[in-house]
Amino acid sequence: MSTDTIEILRRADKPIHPAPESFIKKYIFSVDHKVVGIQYFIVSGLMILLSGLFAEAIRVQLTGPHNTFLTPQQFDEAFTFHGTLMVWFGAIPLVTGAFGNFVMPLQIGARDVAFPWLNMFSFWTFPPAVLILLSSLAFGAPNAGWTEYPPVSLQAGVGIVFWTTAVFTVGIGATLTALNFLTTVIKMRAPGMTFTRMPLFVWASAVTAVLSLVATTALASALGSLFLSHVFNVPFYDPTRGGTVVLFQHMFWFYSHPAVYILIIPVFGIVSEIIPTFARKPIFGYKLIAYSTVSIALLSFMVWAHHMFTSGLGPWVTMPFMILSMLIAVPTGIKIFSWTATLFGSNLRLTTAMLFVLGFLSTFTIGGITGVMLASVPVDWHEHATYFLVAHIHYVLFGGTLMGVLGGIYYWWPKVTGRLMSEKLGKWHFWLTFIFFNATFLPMHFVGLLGMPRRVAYYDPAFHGLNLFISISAFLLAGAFLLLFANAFWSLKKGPAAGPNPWGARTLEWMISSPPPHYNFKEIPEVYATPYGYGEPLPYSAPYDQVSTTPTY
Amino acid sequence: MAHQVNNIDFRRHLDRSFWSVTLVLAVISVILVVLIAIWPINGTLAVAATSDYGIDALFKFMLFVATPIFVFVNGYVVYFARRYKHRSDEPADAVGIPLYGVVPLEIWWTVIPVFLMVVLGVWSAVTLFSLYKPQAGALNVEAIGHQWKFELRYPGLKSSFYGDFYLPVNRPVTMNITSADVIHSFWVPQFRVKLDMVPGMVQQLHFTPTEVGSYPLICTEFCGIGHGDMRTTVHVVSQADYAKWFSGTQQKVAQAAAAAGSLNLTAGDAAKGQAVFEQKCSVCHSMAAFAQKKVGPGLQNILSDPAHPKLVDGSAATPESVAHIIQNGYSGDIGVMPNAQANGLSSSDVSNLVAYLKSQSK
Amino acid sequence: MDTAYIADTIGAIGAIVVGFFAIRFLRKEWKLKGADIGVTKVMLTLLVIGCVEALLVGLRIVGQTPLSTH
Amino acid sequence: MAVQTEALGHGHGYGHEAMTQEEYVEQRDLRFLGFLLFLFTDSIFFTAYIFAALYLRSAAPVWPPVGVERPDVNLGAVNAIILFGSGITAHYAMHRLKESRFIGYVWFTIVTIILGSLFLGGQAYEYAHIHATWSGSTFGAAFFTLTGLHGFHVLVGVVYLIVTLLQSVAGKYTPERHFGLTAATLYWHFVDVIWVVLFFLFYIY
Repeated sequence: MSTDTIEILRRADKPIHPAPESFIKKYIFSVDHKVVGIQYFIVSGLMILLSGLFAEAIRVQLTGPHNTFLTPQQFDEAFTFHGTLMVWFGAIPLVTGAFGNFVMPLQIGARDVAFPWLNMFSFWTFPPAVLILLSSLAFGAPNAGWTEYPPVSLQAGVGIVFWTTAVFTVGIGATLTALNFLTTVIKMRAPGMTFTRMPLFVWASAVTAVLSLVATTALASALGSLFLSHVFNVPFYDPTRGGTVVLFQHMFWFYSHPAVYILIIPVFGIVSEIIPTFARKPIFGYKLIAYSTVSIALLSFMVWAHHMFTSGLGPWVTMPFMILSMLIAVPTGIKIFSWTATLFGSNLRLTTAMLFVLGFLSTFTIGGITGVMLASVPVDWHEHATYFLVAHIHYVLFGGTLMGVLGGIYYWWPKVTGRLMSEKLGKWHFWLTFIFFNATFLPMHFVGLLGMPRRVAYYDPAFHGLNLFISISAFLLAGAFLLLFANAFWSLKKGPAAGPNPWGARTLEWMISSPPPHYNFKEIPEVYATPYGYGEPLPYSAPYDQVSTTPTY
Repeated sequence: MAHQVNNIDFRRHLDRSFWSVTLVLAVISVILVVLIAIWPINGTLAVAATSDYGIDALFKFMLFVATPIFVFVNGYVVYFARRYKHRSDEPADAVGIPLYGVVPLEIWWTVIPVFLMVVLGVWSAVTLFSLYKPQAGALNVEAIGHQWKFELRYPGLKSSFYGDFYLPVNRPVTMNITSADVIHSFWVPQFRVKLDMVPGMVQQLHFTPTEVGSYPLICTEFCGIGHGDMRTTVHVVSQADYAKWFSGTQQKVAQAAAAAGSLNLTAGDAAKGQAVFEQKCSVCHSMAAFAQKKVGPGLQNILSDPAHPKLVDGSAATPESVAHIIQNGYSGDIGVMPNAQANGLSSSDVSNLVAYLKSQSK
Repeated sequence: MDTAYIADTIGAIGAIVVGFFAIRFLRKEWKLKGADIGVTKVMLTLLVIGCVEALLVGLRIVGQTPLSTH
Repeated sequence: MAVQTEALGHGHGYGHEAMTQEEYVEQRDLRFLGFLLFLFTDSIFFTAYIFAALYLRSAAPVWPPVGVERPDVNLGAVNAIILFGSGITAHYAMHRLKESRFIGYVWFTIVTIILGSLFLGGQAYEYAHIHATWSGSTFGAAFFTLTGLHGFHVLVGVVYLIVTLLQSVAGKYTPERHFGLTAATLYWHFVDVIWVVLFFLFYIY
C-alpha cells in the first residue's frame, strides 16, 4: 500500500494533535505516543518487579525440600501470580506498549501513531486490569498456574473470575495497540521508506502486531469459556457432561504459543538495532533477518500443540506439530548467525547495551537449543512439565526477552530522558545479571532431567543441594537489579546530557533532539535507503542528513 | 544511494588468527561431542525400561548437533568482541567493514539447519510411533489419578488399591491411564515415559521394565495443593517376587472386601441409602421423573417406570442390574458415571442405595 | 395448514428475493474499485451463500428437524 | 522554520468539520484500515468458538447429545432470511446516501433497524422454545455461547445504526463524508455473514 495517502498529515502546519497544556493532558491522559510509551514502561516495570518478588518467594520456599515458608496454597498462588504478571502484565506490555510505542513511530518518521486517542485508551485498560488481578488476592486468588488448565482451575474459588477478567481487559488493550501499530506501519511511514528500508525494530513491531491481532482474540475466547464454565456452569470442560478438558489447551495455546513470539520478536528487533550501532557496520543479511521474522510468525500459528504432547493427541496429530516446531529453529538460527556475523570485521564499542546483547546471544542460543529438544515428542515425554521446561522458558524469556530489553533500556534511555546512564554501574549490572542468571537457571536443566517436576512446593530431598544453590543465585540475581535502579536514579539526577545522538546511531529517532519534541519531526524526512549504512552519508533528506554519527558518550 | 551488497573484500579478515580460532573451536566441539558420546546416560539417571533406548539416543543426537552450534556462536562472539574492540587510538567515528551479507553463506546456514531438522524430525517420528506400539502378551495395568494419589487396578484383583505397586521385570506392560478428577500425569523418570492422566479419556503407555529396582512414580501436571506430594513407588521385581506380591495383595484385597461386606441386596436399608444418595449421587441425579436431568437422568420410579423399561446399558431394570451400574459405573452416549470405587461406595452402601431406589419406585 | 409448511414457504421465497438483490448488488459492484468495495464484495458473496442455505432448508433438501409439535 | 514550529506547537483543532476534503480522505483511509483490522480480530473471536463447537461435536458420540434437540430449522431459516434481508436494506440505505437521496436513506435504515430487532425477537423466541440448556450439554454450551455472542453483536449493531441515523438526521453525514455510516454498514454486513456460518453450524450440519 502506498504511504503517500497521508501526505497532509505530514505537512508542517498540520500537527496530528495540538501540544497539551494542562498537567493531566500532558502526563496522565496523554495522547502522545512517547508519553504513553513511558506510562507503559512504568506500569509494566512495576509489574515485573512484583512478579520478581513472587519468584523470590517461590525460591525461598524451595530452599528446603519440605520448607514451611509458604503453605502449598500460597505457593500455588505465588507461581500463578509470577507467571501471569510476567507474561501479560510485565513482558508483553513492556516490549509492545513501552518500546513499540516510544520507538516505532520515531523510527518510521511519523508524528504519532495512526489513532492517538485509541492509543491512550489502550493504555488505560492496563491499570484497571492490574487492580482487578491484584484484588483477587483478597477474595481467593487463582492458583492453577498461569495456564489455568481446567478442571483444576475451576475447583478454585472466585479468583479465576478475577483472573479471566483481568487478562481479558489487558488483552483488549493489547489488541487495540496491535491494530493501531499495524495501521501506523502500513500507512504512516515517511516518504521513501519502503518495507525493505524499514528499521528491523519496525519490522518486528509490525509482525508482532499481526501476531497479537490474530492470537489475542483467540485467547479472549478461551478466557471467556473458562469464565462461563465457572460462573454459569457451562460444560465446555466437564467430561461428565460430554465436555473435554483438552479443548481448553488447544484454545489457550493457540494464543499462548504466538504469545511467546509476541514476547521475543520485538526483542529480536531491539537486538537488530543495537548490534549494528555498536558494531559500527551494516547488519549482516538485512532481508534474511526481516523475512525470517515473518516466517517465525507464520510458523508460530501452526505449532501450538507442541505444548500438549503428553495430553493424548496421538502420534498422527503430534507428528506434524513436532516437525513444524523444529523448523522454527531454522529462521531463529538464521538470526543468531546473522547477528554473530555482524560482529565480524566490526569496530566494536562494548557499551552496557552491547554487553547485554552479547549476553542475549549466548543465553538465547541455549534457550533455542533446549527448545528443539522439547519439540521432539519422545524426548519431550521425559522433559515435559519438569524443571527442564522451567529452565527452557526462562532461558528464552529471561535470557532472551529480558536480556534484550535491558539492552534496549540502556540503549534508548538517553533518547527518552536526555541523559546518559553510568557505563561503569551498567557493566557491573550486566556481569552480575549474566553470571547469576546462568547460575540460577542452568542447574534447573539438570534437576528437571533427573526427576523434579515443576510447580511443586515440596520435592525429593535428593535435589536439595542443587535447589539451594539455585535459590541463592536467584536472590543474588534479584540483587543485581538494584544496580539498575541506582543507575536510573543517578542518571535522572546527575547524568550528563546525552545530546541527540550519543551512540552515533543512524535510525530516525536519533536524528532529533533527546528527549524528542512533542511533534517529533518538524519536517518529515524523506528516506533513501536502509538506515544501517555505516561509513556512508545518512540516507535522509535535509536537514536530517547533517546529523553527526560520531559517538559522543 | 542504492547499496551494493558484497562490494568489499571481507576475505582479508579471514586471516590466520580467524582460522586458528575456528580450529580451536572445532577441536573443543569435537572433544565435547566425544565426551557426550562416551557419557553413560545410564550412570546419571538409571535406565529401567525398553522404551528409553530410542529416547536417550535421540537426546544424545541433539546434544551432538547443539554442542558445535553453541561452541561456535559463543566462541565467535567472544573472539570478535576481543579482536574488533574499538581501540582508543582509533578515531571516534571509526566504522567496521561495510559488509551487507554473503549470499552463499546465508544459503548454507539456512539449508544445513533445515537438513538437520528434517533428520531429527524423521528420527523423532520413527521413535514416536514405536512408543505407541503395543507388545504381545503385555500385562494390562490401569492407573487412575486422584487428588492426590494413584489408584492401581490389576487384572485378577477384584478391587483396586492405592500406593506402591509392583511390575515383573522383562515383561511388557501396557499402562491404561486416566483420571477421576483433574488432569494428572504419569511419569517414571527411569522409564523415560510420561503421559497425562486426562479425565474422560484413557491413554496407553507401552514399555517393558528391564532393571530390577524401585523407582518413583511422579505426577507432573499441576493438580491442586497436594501436587508436590503426589508420588509413589513402582517396584520392578523378578517374576517370582511379583507372583508372591500379587497373591499377597489378592488376599489383602479379598480380606478388605470381606470386611466391607459382600453385596447383599436384601439387607439394604432405605434410610441409610437416602443419606448416601444425598451425599454422593444428588450432585448428578435428582429424585424426580426420568426426563428431569441434572447430569444423569432422574431416578424416581426407575424400577417401575413403564416409559423406561430399560436402563442406559440396555438391561431391564431390576435391583441387580441397578446395583451393577452403581458398582461398575457407566460410560456412553448420555454421559459418564464413575464406578463405586471412584465414588467411594462400599458394598453395603450399594445395597442401601438400591433399597432406597426401590422405596422410591411405585 | 402446518406451521412448518408456512415457515418453509416464507423461508424459500425470502431466500430467493434476498439472494436476487444480493446478486444484483454484487454484479453492480463487481467492476468498481476501492478497499471498501472489495470488502463489501466478500460480504455479499457470503450473503448469497447464506441465501442458498436458507433456500435449501425451505425446499427441505437439508436440515433434519421438522417443526416439532410439542 | 520558526513559523512551522509555531504552527506545530499550537495547532488548531483537527475536528471533522474543520477538515478539507483531502484531509478527510486521509483520515478516512486510516480509520477504514483500522476498522477492517477490528473486524478481522473480531472474526477470530467467533472462529475460536466455532473451533470449540466442532471439537466438542467430534468428542460426542451423537450430535446433538441424547436428550437435546436442535433449534427448529424452519423458523431458523425464516429468522436467517430476516437478518440477511436487513443486510440488503442496509446496503440500499448506503447507496441512497451516496446518491444524495436522504429520505430514502432514512427509510431504508429504519427498515434495517426493524429487521434487526425482529431477528433478535426471533432469537428470543428460539431460546424460549429450544430443548437444550446452556449448562446441560455441550451442544447447549456451543449453541448458546455462539448465538449469544452473535446476538450481542446484533444488538450492538442495532444501537450503532440508531446512533448513525440520529447523527445523520442532525446533519453529520454528507454524500462526500460518511465514514461512520460506511463503518456501520460494514459492521452490519459482518454480523450478517457470521450468521451464514452459525446457521450452517447449528441448524444444518
